[in-house]
Order: sequence, then C-alpha cells, then structure tokens
Amino acid sequence: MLDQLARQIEALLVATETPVTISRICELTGCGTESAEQAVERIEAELASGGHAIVVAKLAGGYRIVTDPDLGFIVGQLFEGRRHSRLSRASLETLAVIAYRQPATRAQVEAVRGVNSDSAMRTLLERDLIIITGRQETPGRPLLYGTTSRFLEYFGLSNLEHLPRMDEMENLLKLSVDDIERMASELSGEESDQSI
Amino acid sequence: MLDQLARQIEALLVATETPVTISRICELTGCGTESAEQAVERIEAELASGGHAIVVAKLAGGYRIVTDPDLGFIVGQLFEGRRHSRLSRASLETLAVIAYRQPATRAQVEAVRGVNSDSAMRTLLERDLIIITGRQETPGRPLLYGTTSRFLEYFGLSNLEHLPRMDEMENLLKLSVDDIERMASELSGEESDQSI
Amino acid sequence: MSADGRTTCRINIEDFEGPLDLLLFLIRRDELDVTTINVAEVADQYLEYIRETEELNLDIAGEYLVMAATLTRMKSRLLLPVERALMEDSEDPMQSLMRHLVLYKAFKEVALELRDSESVWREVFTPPGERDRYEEEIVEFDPGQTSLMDLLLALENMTEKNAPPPQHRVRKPLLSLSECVHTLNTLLPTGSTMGFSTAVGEHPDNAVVVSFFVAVLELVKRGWLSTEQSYPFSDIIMKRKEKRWEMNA
Repeated sequence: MLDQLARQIEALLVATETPVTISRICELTGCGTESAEQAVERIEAELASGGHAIVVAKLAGGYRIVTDPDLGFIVGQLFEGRRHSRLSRASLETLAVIAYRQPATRAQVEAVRGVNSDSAMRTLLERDLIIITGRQETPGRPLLYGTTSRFLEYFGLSNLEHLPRMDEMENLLKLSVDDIERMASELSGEESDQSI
Repeated sequence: MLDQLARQIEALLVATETPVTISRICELTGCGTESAEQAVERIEAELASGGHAIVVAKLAGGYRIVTDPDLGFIVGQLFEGRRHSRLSRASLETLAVIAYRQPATRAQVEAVRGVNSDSAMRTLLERDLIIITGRQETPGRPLLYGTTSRFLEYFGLSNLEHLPRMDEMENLLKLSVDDIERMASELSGEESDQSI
Repeated sequence: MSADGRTTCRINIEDFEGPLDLLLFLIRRDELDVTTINVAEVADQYLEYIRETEELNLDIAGEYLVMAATLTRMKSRLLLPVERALMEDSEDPMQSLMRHLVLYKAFKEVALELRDSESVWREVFTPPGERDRYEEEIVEFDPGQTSLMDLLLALENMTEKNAPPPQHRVRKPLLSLSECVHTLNTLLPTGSTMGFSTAVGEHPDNAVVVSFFVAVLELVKRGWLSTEQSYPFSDIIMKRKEKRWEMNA
C-alpha cells in the first residue's frame, strides 16, 4: 500500500510528458532527495507485487512510468500506422558518431563513416533525435549537431554516460577531430602529396 | 496480482490517448465483452488495494487510466506555465505569419491560419516575441503587431533580413541537410569558401 | 583473382554502408584482424569486387571508387622503395586507413547495440501526459530549444492542415508559390488592381488561400505589389507596381 509521498510521485510520473528529475520531484512534493529516491523504489515494488502492466523507467536524466515492454505487442496496435519505422543502419551509425562526438559537424560524421550522410541526418533531425546546437567557429562556420533528450528516451538511456562502450569509444575518439578529418581527406584523395 | 488479460488491458488504458471502448479492448486482446469488463474491475481493485495514484476513468467513449483527481494539486504544478521545451505549434504558426507580414493585424494572422489566434498571440506578447507596433489606419483601427529583438535572438537570427524569403522557404520545406546548411550559412551572412 | 575461386558476385553492393563497411566485410570474411591485415591483399579483394560489380553494370557510389583509387595508390607505393623511404617522415597512409577502419568498426558495433536497445524500447509506451486536464493554455518557452526549422515546419503544417489526410505524407506545399506568382502575373497587368478574393476564385480551399496569401506577402515584401484593406476582414485590394516579376532574382 503506497504512502502519500509515493502516491504523489507516482501521479507525477504518470502524468508527465517528459521524464521528471529527482530534483523536480523534490521541488513539487517538498521532500528531500533521499526520500524521493526511496519512494520511487516503493512505487516500483508495489507495481511489481500487484503484477501491473507499468514500470518506472529511468530515462534522460529523470523518471517516468511506462508500459512494460513485454506488452508492446498489445499496446503497439493502438498506434498502428503511426509508429515510426526502425532506424536504418545509416541513421544508427550517424547517430552513434554524433552521440559520442557531440557537438559534431556533418563533415566529421561523414569523415568517420566514409560516406555521404545527408539523408540519414535529415531523418534524425525530422525525428527529433538530433538538433542543431550551434556553429563551429572555423572557416565556413559549419553547423554543429548534438543529440536530444528524445534520443536518450528512444534508446532507453538515462544519460549520455550510459551509451554503450563509452570508455572504449572515448579512447578511440582521442584520435582528435583533426585526425579523423585528415584521414577523410586522405580517403577522398585530396591529401597534399608530400612524396612527390 | 493481475492476470495476463488484465495486464494487457491495463497497458492499453495507460498508453491510450483517447478512451478505449470495451469493443476495442475485445478486438485488441481477443477476449469477450464480459471478460473485458471483469478484467477492468480487477484492475480497479488491484490499483485501489495497492494505494496507487491512478484510477480507471469511465468516460463517454470508454475507459482510460488517469491520475486520481485528489492528486491534481500536485500534478497541476507540472503544467503551470513553467518552462517547457518548445513553443506550441499554434504559437509558431502565428509567429511565422507575423514575422513575414509585419506589421500584421490579428485578423490577418487569423485569415492565414484559418483559426482563432487569440491565445497564441497573447502567449507571444507575454513572451516578448511580438510587440504592438501601432494601429492600422483603417476603419476599426486594428492593432498592428511586429516581431521583437527577442524573436531574433530566439531563432538565432541577427536581423530580419536573415529570415528566408518565401521562395526559399518553399525549397526549405523540401529540405535536405545540405540545403539547410547552405541556407543557414547564407542567412548568417557568411560566404562559405570551403564547400565540403 | 581469388585464390580459392571464390566469386564476389554473391555479395551485393547495396548491402554495404560504404567503402569502409565493404572493407570490413572483406577482412572479416577472410577472418583477418583489422590491425594486422595485409593491405595489399585486402586491396586486391576490394578492387576485384568493385571491378566485378562494375561489370554487372551496377551503380557504384563515388565513395567506393575513391577508395579504390586510394587503395591502388597505396599498393603502388608499396612497390616503390624510394617512395616508402620518402614517406617515413609523414604518417603511413596505410596506418591511417587501419586506424580509420578500427574507429569505423567500433561505431558500426555501437550502431548494432543501439539497434538492440531500439528493439526493446520500441515496445515501451508512455502515458500521453495529462497536460490537457490541468492547463488550457500552456506557455511553452525555452530559448535555444526552438530553431528556425520549427518555424519552417510550422509554416509547412499550415499549408497541409486543411487538406484531407493524405495516404502518404507529402512534404510539399499544395500549390507552389511560383504557380501562384505566375497566376497573379497573368491576372494583374502593371498598374491594375484586383481583389484578393477575385484572384483566388470562388470557393477556394484554404490551402489555395494560404498559398496565394503567402505569394502576395512575398510580392509586397519585394515592393512589387501593394495591398490595401478598407476594414478588417474586407477584401484585400492588390495593386501591381513592378512590371517584371523575376522570382529567381
């Protein structure tokens, strides 16, 4: 049986349109961080023991209540024809580069992938998974792209640190941007040929 | 502890955007009317016994699960005109018309949008994105509205000339990332010498 | 070329995400380690594959051909000791290619892991939120979260909103601006005036009105047309000022 604080938090996690952070929960309910976290645990336990169809998900830096994935086959029917198709491999690769490298320019994405990534980036922009975050202060002032909180929700990530293989990728990316771009220009045959 | 049918129905009632009728429930879960009604009762009982913050609402069209009205004082805070992620579609449309037409009257905005734009305009005024610039010297002397410098800042434009022209707009709507980037660099007045 | 008579026709160029992907495939097929492969050998495989694909008259994207050229050049350098010596100062392009392959391979694997997450989270559905129950007019504001794109998409939305729901969403205004300008150009000789309602015809649908209105706004902005309206909701009277309308100017 949920106590009053847990009930209040449960209501917030159901009614919200975006994940609610612990600090926001504290602000709205007037409780402390620790109490809030414990209350979330009580909600999870109570939902599980009642065999309910919903679970608390930790997403994009906060919490929200979502339906259990094992019931997706039923719920998905409600949204038949409106569900996005799965992302293509090109889009997933592009997204991966932007996620680890962000903010990233299109040239950087294309340097890493070795192919034009125009339509993949367009899809990602349209689906709100990436967003223009600014411009790089280099000649041409190319646009910079980063991932959105929608991106985190889409892949069930609670934050960017939870991207798969973060350490490994960070090390690989210690290859500086310059390095990647130089490799790309070598690949496209535009290197200044020092050997001639 | 909910059974499988009740779980399926609970998931539907939580995720749906509009109330779900019993016949739709039967269609989606493959059960009979009576089983569906009984399952809804089991859901209600289980939610009540767990002290949960959500209830099954019986509405004209059918059922859906919503937060308990007695928690409205908490939930309402989530939506209290605080900072949300984006301007609403209505506000953006209104803003777009004013930006291009300025100075524009409300009647002109409504003529383009085809709907009452009162509340959208109020929002934009409150948010300092548009401002009253004068009155049109026509019968009724309607108020004229224009965009503010806040508007430019909000959209990252350095001045109004940087709004794409309408014919450019048409192309932008078929936008590719290439196009966006090229246009954006034109908009910011920078000739990109490096075409990547 | 292949020692064991293996044909590469079985693999389809369309299955690859680019030259790096194809290279990785060739390396993996031969169970080689990315870091220790013999570039000359892989280059041969790659070139052979591209040649066969070309012979089948299949379209090959430019990137594949650029990589073929790069590999050919690397191979030729291998055969020229003088060039190798000269290259010692600068980084060996093969090392650079290997590093690039390692990096691309890692991203490719991450993309596969993301695909797995996608499969799980696609099956997760969120309650729609209860904004409507608690707030009639929500003020949404957060600078930096809205872009020019949102503004453009809002405009696009306006032109589509009143159309019957299409089977396929077509990202195109229903009546192009140039068509509207062309029509206005015909209807309005220089110096003449005309009511907006006359220009759009009797019982126009909203999309036509919007398209024409936007065209008129643009022409006014360019100073090619002036408009007057005697009172709110009355017909907009358009007057042509410029002789020539060059929309692409």
